[in-house]
Amino acid sequence: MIDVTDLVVSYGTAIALDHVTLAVGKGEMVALLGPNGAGKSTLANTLAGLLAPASGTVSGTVRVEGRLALVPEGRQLFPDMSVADNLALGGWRSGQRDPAPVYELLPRLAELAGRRAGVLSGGEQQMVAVGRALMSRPQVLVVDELSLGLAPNITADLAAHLATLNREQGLAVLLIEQNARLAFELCSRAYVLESGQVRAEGACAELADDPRVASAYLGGAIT
Amino acid sequence: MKRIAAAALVVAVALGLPLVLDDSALAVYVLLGLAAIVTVGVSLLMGFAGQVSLGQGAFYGVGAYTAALLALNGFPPLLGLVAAPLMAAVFAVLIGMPLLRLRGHHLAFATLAVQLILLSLAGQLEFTGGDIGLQGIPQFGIGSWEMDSAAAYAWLTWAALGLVMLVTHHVIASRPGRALRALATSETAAASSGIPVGRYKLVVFALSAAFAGLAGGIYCFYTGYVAPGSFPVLISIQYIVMAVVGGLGTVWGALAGASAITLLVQGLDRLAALPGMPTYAPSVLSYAVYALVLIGVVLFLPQGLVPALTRRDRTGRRGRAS
Amino acid sequence: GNGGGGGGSGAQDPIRVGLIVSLTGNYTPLGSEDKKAVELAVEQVNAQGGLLGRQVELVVRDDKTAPDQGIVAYNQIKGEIDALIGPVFSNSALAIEPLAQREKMPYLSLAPAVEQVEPIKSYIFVTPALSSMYAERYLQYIQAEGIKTIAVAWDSKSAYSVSGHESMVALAPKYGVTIAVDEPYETTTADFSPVFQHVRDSEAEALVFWGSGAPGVTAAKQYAASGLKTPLFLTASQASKLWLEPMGEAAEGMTVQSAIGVVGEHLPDGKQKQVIEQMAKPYQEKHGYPPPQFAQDGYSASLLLFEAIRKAGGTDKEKVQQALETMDLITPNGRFRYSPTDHSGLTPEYISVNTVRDGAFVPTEWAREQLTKTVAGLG
Amino acid sequence: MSAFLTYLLNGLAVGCAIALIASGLVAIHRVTGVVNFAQGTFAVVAGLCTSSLLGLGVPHGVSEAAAVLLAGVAGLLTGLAAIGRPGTTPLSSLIITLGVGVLAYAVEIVLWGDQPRSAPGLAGSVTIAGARIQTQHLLVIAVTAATFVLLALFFGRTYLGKALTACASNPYAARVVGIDTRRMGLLAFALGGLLGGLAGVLITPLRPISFDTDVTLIVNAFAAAVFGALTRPVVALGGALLLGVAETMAAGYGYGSHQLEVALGLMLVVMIVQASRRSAIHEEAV
Amino acid sequence: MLAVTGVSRSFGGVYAVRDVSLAVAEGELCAIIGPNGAGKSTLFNLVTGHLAADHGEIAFLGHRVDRLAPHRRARLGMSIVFQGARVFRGMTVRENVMVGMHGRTRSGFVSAALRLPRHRRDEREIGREADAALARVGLAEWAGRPADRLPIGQQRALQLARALCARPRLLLLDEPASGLRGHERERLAALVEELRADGLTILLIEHDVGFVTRLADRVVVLDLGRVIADGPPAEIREDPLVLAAYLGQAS
Ligand SMILES: Nc1ncnc2c1ncn2[C@@H]1O[C@H](COP(=O)(O)OP(=O)(O)OP(=O)(O)O)[C@@H](O)[C@H]1O
Ligand SMILES: Nc1ncnc2c1ncn2[C@@H]1O[C@H](COP(=O)(O)OP(=O)(O)OP(=O)(O)O)[C@@H](O)[C@H]1O
Ligand SMILES: [Mg+2]
Ligand SMILES: [Mg+2]
Repeated sequence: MIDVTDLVVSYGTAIALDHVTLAVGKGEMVALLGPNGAGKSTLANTLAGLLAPASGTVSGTVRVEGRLALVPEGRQLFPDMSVADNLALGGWRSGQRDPAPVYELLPRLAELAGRRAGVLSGGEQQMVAVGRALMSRPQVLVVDELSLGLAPNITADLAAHLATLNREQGLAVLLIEQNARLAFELCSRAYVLESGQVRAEGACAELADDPRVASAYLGGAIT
Repeated sequence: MKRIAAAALVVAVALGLPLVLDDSALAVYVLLGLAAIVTVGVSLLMGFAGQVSLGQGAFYGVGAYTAALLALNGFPPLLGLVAAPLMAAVFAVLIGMPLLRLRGHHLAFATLAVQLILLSLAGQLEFTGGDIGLQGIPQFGIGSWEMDSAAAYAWLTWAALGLVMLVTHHVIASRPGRALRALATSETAAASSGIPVGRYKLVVFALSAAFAGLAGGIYCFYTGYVAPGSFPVLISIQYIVMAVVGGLGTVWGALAGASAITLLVQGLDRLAALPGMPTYAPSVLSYAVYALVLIGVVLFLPQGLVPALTRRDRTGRRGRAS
Repeated sequence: GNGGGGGGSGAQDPIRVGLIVSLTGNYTPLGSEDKKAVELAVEQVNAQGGLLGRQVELVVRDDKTAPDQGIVAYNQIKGEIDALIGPVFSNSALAIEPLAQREKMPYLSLAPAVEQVEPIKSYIFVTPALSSMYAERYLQYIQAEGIKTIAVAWDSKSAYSVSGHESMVALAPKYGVTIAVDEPYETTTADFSPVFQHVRDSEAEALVFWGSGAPGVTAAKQYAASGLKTPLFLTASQASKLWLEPMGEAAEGMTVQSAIGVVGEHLPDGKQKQVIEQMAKPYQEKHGYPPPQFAQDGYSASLLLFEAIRKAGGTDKEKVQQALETMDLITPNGRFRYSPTDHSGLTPEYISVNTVRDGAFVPTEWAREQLTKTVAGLG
Repeated sequence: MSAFLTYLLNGLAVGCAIALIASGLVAIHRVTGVVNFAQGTFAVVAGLCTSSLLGLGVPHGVSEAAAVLLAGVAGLLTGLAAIGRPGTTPLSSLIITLGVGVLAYAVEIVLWGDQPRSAPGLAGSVTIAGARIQTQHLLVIAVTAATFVLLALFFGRTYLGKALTACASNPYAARVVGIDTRRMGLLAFALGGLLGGLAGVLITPLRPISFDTDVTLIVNAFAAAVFGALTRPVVALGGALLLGVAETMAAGYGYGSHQLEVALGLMLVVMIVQASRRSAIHEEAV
Repeated sequence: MLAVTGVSRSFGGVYAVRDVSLAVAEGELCAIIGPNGAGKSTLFNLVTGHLAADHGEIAFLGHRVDRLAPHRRARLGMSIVFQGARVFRGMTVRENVMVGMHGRTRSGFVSAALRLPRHRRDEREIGREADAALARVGLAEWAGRPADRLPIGQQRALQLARALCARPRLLLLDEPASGLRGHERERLAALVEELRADGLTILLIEHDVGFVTRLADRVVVLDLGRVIADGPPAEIREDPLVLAAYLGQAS
């Protein structure tokens, strides 16, 4: 689905991704961890074709137009358009314009359908962003922060839904998530990115036992 | 250190030039300096405080008319020159109070409208001399000394420009300057930091108007004549072009932009006046070539001349920091 | 020409005439006509062997329809020219004026603003007819037609029509005319129905319309469509193909003033007609249309300047100024008689009042009589 | 009463002409976020072109259509310059459109000369309830009404219209969902060109057009378009009508020499009142 | 310290906050939780003055502040860290933080333009204070970077430093931990605890229940614009209303 080899991406002279190699197989859910500024969003944007690699290759289904959807960092809605229009535009590639399935998943959005997206609360916007990505019926979903600003019950619902899509339709997911516990629960494998380089990779169960990963991402008194 | 040396060099050249330039070059030099003064204000307003004015020519005009009317009514020229920026600033405060509630394109339109209205009034009122304007403005002078050489006007202009640039430089690198730059991004976040957003916008608006008014005051003594035709709307747009070409958000950008545009225009003019040029040369050169150069600069140096020239320096520093 | 036959004059310096007009900016359409005409005059004089045996060379600069650029242009050329023919944009003309006066530069302005010559500055002369003359001429015509009450519409943003309107108000009582409707408008006015409505509601027997450029066409077209019966009197700015062409059929029967040069072919043979044709024919051949008013102004200015230099016997600026102040010359604009107390030189007799007939300006009966009288004296 | 109606009708007609130019500004800004200062130029090019074609004996209808198409092409070319290069900010694009407008002066002067031109339109006038109005004005009103209905439907109701709107609303997000913002931007510029051209061919019979008429056209249109926040065609139409009617009413009721002040002042007041109802936090909300 | 009494605010028929009353005592850390769209951020905007209330009163340090402009309330000692990143573009990290000192210094345009001694004194003090705040949030080595290019986590830290620079009496934090990873989250929590120990009064909005439980003295739960529960964290976690509306089966 996603095959990234030796990817280098830079902003001007600053190198954000430094020879990254990474893969997500069909029907796989993979977590991407890393501290702030590691280059996770840069990778997500490159996968979605929004940034051009300086060298290295991105291949797989990703390259097929309309097969990949991105929940971008910072929500990135169309602020002066209605929620319904935001969702409808999510289906630009697939031609899917009926937001009913998304409303079923996130009933709050049905109530907000006519509201301008720009005035929504932070969490409501996040719901729209996730809903919009789902509108395109992707085969690969890249999520740059799932739970950001969402109430716990909504996060749980969404996580469950992703798991269902993965199980039933073979949706592949690359998940960037602030809550590493949640990510590990949901995914089978994970990569750890630091300073633009892959520092660790493996099955979630194994990584969780790695003391360094555990202390940096799972540790502390905070859940 | 290198920066100070460069600045000192620029100052030395600026003050030395009037000694070697002839009358025709001096006229260009004076007008260039005046344009740069106004552009510094535009750059301060747009590049730092994030407010757009498409009517800066109006303040230029207010300054010029103020100085002219005072001088024609027998007041000493020095008073006129001091009153020009003050009057422009007062006017800016008066119109700014309602207008600065507007943002972005709305503000751009509002300032444009103010200039149109002002020009229209100046063209019809008795005391402004109507469309014909005010003639016979005495030379600038202090006491019995009269300033009648073009070189003296050049020094006056460039000294004023130096003052304006210094004030701007001081302001932007200080507490009020940071406040202005902050409110350009987010008025709410700025207000949350204790910045009185409305008042600061008003002050910076008035300050940029004062710069334009000062330039207008010098203009009126230099030309001895002011009329609505001296302050067309296009001149306001020209200042914005100058600020953008030179590079918004830098003090030197205003000078660079004003110089680049003025010299380009004059150069093309000279070219068009060469014997043997076809009859359509003036229009083609001053329109087509000007436009192509402008488009080229904006496309290929989107940050403007000054940032493009100093970029190497800055990326170097950023590289080290990371 | 009395300087003809000087084959060996190549050794002498040419006479250099400065021309500053608007070649870019708003006044381009006017400035470019002036330039064409002055170039024609220079060509003609050079073809005759030059002035006093010296070739005439034109130094052209663009004032960009901006006063400050006028000053820049003047400063550029003042060192190399012997005399100046100046801007058609009155703001530019007035900006250059003090400089020219200070440096004793003989200066023939192409702008019609009366402020240039009131008060008189010794080196400044005006070539176009002042709007006060057009105003007076119309009042003469109006009186002759037996009209007692008129409406006046004027462009409050144009110095030319503002002063035309003022003169008309001032002179109307002298001709027994009452101004019933006094209607200002703006250059950018797109709709004149309010003006016509006010005229319709009044006693006015004629509507005199002061304005130049776009409003002249817009208003006249709307007048035609408005069904207003009060006759429309237009001023000389409309006396060209620029007005006739867009108007088309609708112009038929409208009354339009013009300088004498526009109706040259309707004049009896004589000096005046000859001078007009001396310009009109080659101009028409070269550019494909008859010379508009601005071209005639430019050509007249050139003739006046050449004559002054001839009379002065050289390019000494003081002598040229004196020659100008005693000038008496027939030009396409009519007979100029400058004097120390009159630097505009023309009189209303050289203005024609025409009707549009078959797409051309034809002098009215009254004007034909008047003009015949005027030119009769010239020989 | 009939005087009032005369002023009103003619004011509406003037406003409609302004609105047509404004519509192009809105179309382009709504999609690209660029204020297109070359919008008046499109009208001028179309106007000059019609007058030439009619002069050559090309029949009415064909001439106008050709001119509008030419303006569309001009729009597309302007778009290529203004947004063709990736990374051009809306401010740079604005300056480029200014440049294009100036460049067009040179082209127009070489092709058509510097003298104003005009073209015949619908002659005569019509009387409605005692108020007279030029037939050409009626045509302007009709075309404007149709144009705005179509524009409002297109942007507000159609999927393509929404996708176009999305491009300026958040260009990054538009690319995220797969919209080719550059292509959409060019489409908008072409549309803007067509609208400008339409305005040009309709206005040319009413007032002479010369190469620099674009300044007058763009100033009024900018006022109207800003009134509609440069994104809302119907509000912009309202602004244009306000402007037109205010001008004729001012002239009709005694402020003939202050039409401009009255009309612009009125617009300013309305804008300021509108603005004081909004608070900053909403305008900044992302 | 802060007393909100019967405050309401609606947006064209949508009630974002209705009849909310809330008192925060000096030195208290009060958390506000609630479902998305419950009105938490709106409440913050009402308190800080970015939105005007339709009804109700807000008092701060014993003064009515409802009619004061946001910058006046800031000068009285309120600082807010917004939910969205609002860093000032085109300025360095340090300059961003220096802006925070604005309310506590006085030198204006004139003294800046003339470089009066007062201006120099103020600049020195502002610089010192900003550096201290940067160090406190762990941004010291980022000081010279353009602020808008920072990763999200650092942007949040920057906002906090800016707020601290104003030496507030009341600090309002709107989801300060969102976007932060385990490690950074831990550091933020430690910092908040430290601030509280310093005696700062804090209002905190956060969806991370663990974070809230650890830090808060008291939790107020909003739903549909109303307060539905108010009490110590442990109690709130068991509240059936809260479980149904907010926590779900997740906790
Ligand atoms: N537009 C940009 N220009 C320059 N540098 C950038 C830009 N965007 C990101 N960077 C830099 O690239 C690096 C990687 O950033 P990126 O946003 O990919 O990190 P991240 O892992 O997503 O961080 P976070 O967890 O905070 O979202 C950072 O050092 C950041 O400062
Ligand atoms: N300007 C506005 N116009 C219309 N509705 C608004 C506006 N601002 C906020 N709202 C609505 O008011 C409600 C409360 O919003 P608020 O931002 O206060 O929620 P919140 O509790 O902070 O939610 P979250 O946890 O998602 O950030 C939301 O439903 C939101 O859509
Ligand atoms: Mg990221
Ligand atoms: Mg919130």
